Amino acid sequence: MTLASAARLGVDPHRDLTDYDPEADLMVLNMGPQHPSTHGVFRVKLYLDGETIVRAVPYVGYLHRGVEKLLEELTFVQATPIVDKNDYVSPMTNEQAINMAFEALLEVEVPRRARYMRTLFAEMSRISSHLLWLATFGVDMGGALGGGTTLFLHCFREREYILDLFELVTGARFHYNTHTIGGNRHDIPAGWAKRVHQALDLIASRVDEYLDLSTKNAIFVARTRGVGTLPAKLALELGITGPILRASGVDHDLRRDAPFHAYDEIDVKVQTEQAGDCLARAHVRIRELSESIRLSKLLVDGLPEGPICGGRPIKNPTQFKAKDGQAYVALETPRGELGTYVIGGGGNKGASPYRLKIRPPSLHALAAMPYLLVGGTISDAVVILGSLDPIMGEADR
Amino acid sequence: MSEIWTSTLVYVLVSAVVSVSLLWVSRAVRVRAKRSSELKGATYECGEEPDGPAWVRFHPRYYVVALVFVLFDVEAVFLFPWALNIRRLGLFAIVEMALFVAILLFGWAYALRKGALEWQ
Amino acid sequence: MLKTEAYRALLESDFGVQEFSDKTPPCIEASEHHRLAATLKERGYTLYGFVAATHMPAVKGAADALELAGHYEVATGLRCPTAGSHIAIWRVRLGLDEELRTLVDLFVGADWQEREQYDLVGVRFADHPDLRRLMLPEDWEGHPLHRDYPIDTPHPPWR
Amino acid sequence: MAVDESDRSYEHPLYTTLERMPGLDVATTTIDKLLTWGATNSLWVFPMATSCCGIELMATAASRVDADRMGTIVRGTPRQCDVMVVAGTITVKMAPRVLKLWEQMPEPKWCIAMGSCAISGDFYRDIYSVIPGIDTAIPVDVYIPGCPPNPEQLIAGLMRLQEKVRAVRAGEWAPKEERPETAAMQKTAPSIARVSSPERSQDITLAQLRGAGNLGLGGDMKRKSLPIVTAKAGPPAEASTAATESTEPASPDSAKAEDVED
Repeated sequence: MTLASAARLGVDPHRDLTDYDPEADLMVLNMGPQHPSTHGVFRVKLYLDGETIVRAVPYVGYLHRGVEKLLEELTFVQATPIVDKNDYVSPMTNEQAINMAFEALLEVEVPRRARYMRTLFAEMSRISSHLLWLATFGVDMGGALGGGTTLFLHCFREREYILDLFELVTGARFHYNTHTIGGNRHDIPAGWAKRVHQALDLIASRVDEYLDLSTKNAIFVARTRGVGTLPAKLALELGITGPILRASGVDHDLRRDAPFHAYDEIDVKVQTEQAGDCLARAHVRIRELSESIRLSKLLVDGLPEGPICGGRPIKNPTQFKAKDGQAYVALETPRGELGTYVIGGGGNKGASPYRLKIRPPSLHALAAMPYLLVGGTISDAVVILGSLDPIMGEADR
Repeated sequence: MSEIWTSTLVYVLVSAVVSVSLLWVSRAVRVRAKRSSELKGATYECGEEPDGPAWVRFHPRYYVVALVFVLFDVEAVFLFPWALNIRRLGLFAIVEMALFVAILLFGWAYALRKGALEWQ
Repeated sequence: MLKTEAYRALLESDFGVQEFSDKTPPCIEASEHHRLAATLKERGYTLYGFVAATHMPAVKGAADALELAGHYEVATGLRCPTAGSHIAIWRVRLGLDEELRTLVDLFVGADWQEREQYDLVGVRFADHPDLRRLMLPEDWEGHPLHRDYPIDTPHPPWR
Repeated sequence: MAVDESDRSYEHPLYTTLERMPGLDVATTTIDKLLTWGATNSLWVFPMATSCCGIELMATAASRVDADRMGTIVRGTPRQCDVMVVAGTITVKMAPRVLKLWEQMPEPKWCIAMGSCAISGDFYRDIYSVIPGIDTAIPVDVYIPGCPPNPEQLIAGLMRLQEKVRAVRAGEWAPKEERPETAAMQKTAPSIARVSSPERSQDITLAQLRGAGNLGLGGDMKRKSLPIVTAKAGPPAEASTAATESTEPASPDSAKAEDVED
């Protein structure tokens, strides 16, 4: 971040350190790769004056597994289980992102039932992802053995119901490998819709219990109001999307603005807040949780009949070939806009992509860390990082 | 008369035994590694190398806050035994403790007005 | 008028782009890269999208000079966060030793994304504030997404 | 010698003192049983959670499959933990940190490789930045296969570790016999020899330790060399390490620790 461009925004991420005696006054603390509250392997080097953070330098790359290089070696059909592991809190949306990009590149049609099922899976994985965020946000707030564990235990108990529903359809808790080019592989078993309604009613009835534990809890509000305020202009420039952008007042949601799957047939009420601080992000996510519950019930009832896979059944991995052409497809995940930019005509005689770039919403959110941390204390740093909800598997790829 | 002293004697004995044995037992059953590298003693900082000195000059406000805390902590030490025996001590003790607390409240008001408790 | 037509009209009028194909995004001159980003930002494309660099190795007997010597192709995307959200994507072709002007003074988010493309693909960005490696350790040799970089390069003493 | 501690990586000074007292020799076995009972029923987990298996580790600590019922609490610092559960892919940038955290854990300590990424690197195995299995750097006691292994499998792995600890401390632990090296096994062997395999050379271990010691990035503790420090009164059983420890290994120093040969 050049100081010039940051100063233009009125936010100075690296406060000028000339008036500090480098040796004596600043304590340098590593909130390092292995830390209970860094949501994975993320490291921030904090320059502290007493308890106040004067400067924060984030380091990423501790989970860089070279996924883009690996996807250039594998064929289109083999890519789904690889990409599952990127955003391991809502793997459904990973699979959908990459298969939508391949369908755009290879011009394969997706039948209506498959598009409906994809929308339903995306909304249900948004519920499980926001539940996990609320759980870890509680632990960030109150500590593992302190008050935070109540929220952690509650939300994980509800998340297990969603994982059970996915296990009924695909056989796995997460890393499903259920999407392919042209639709889905596993159809919905009989009686599944009834169990979805039971689970969603149970979660809906407990959501106001979470409100008492979080946004109505005075300590929670005291620690999050006015902490880590992200101005909308800076959020847009950083490329931040998703709940963080909506909490800063920008009314942008790909589900409504650029509908994909079957979102054009249902109306999504986009939740926004104006304040842009940690509390606003908490409000947006919890209201999105209730909204996703409503949408999931709508989708489960309105599931049309028909085939679930448009493309020819997959016989051999090099079945789909693309000589050239490029495609960029983006969809709204619980963390923001997950885009996939693919160039066709790669190895295996055109059966694998020439280049595949994944746009990670978490990396854009992490880029805001130096701006948000400066001026706060160490306990604020933990809260701010929790409110950004980064997933390092997706940020580092 | 003697059984009062025996109970206090037992009390002192038991507390001594418990505290000493806590230390001694953990010392006795300690475990020593046969081979350990020098990293065992390195400071733990989330897996990273610590950077820069830890002996840094802190802002004086921490000292003032600690001072005010100690002041009211000691006041609490006087309050506890007083609260236990308030029925036996009668009205005189209540007035006495009220006076004591009032003086300390005056000190607290002074600290508040001088802004010692402000954090930034 | 739909945003895609407006974007195409802008490219034709100001940036002299003739051929459009629906399979690949339009390709503009490297020198126009920063100006296009600035004009798009004024027109409401304020949300920073992505930057994706690709290494294209030398193709023997290719007509185009760049194709012959091997080049980088950098695709950039900017999105307008309003209803009917459209992402404007354009490509730039660079020689292996040329530098592309950075977008950090327009979009602060470009800092990390360009550092990552430099780290993985090796394309350099002119007057970027601190172009270091983002993902790999500082002392790593080579850029992994180069075509001639073997995928299982050993890195003693760990692998 | 009532309790044979030669094959353990740690020792109790209490047993040596009890030996000298004539009558208390028999007490060591009962004390050892008591300490074993204490150690196995309170295995505190150090969550080396890097990716997806970390989410399953959290789900195990949550309410449905409650790890607390077997005394397993997830603690944040290595100083208070017994078991390091390596959950997720370990990359080249993260490996020295993992080894440093492993070294900073007090004895007796064990390691569980949870998930196929920690066991063998899974399909990331032959990528430039991924470690082909954590047992190329750290001795692993229990392997839990799965991607990710669901919480019940992690609990089964912890119970398997309890059995192993009881068997080792009772002296009946027969390490698994080395199967003859077949061509297929050679093809799937990781590029760096595993810690448990016989042909693991000592200078790889020292190079890894030196890598963990000098993490660079502003570390002001430039460790010149990292000899394996044997305990002061430890039995000089492992003559081999003592030998290499004194003479500075002149192996070609591929790791970036520049100032090793002083």
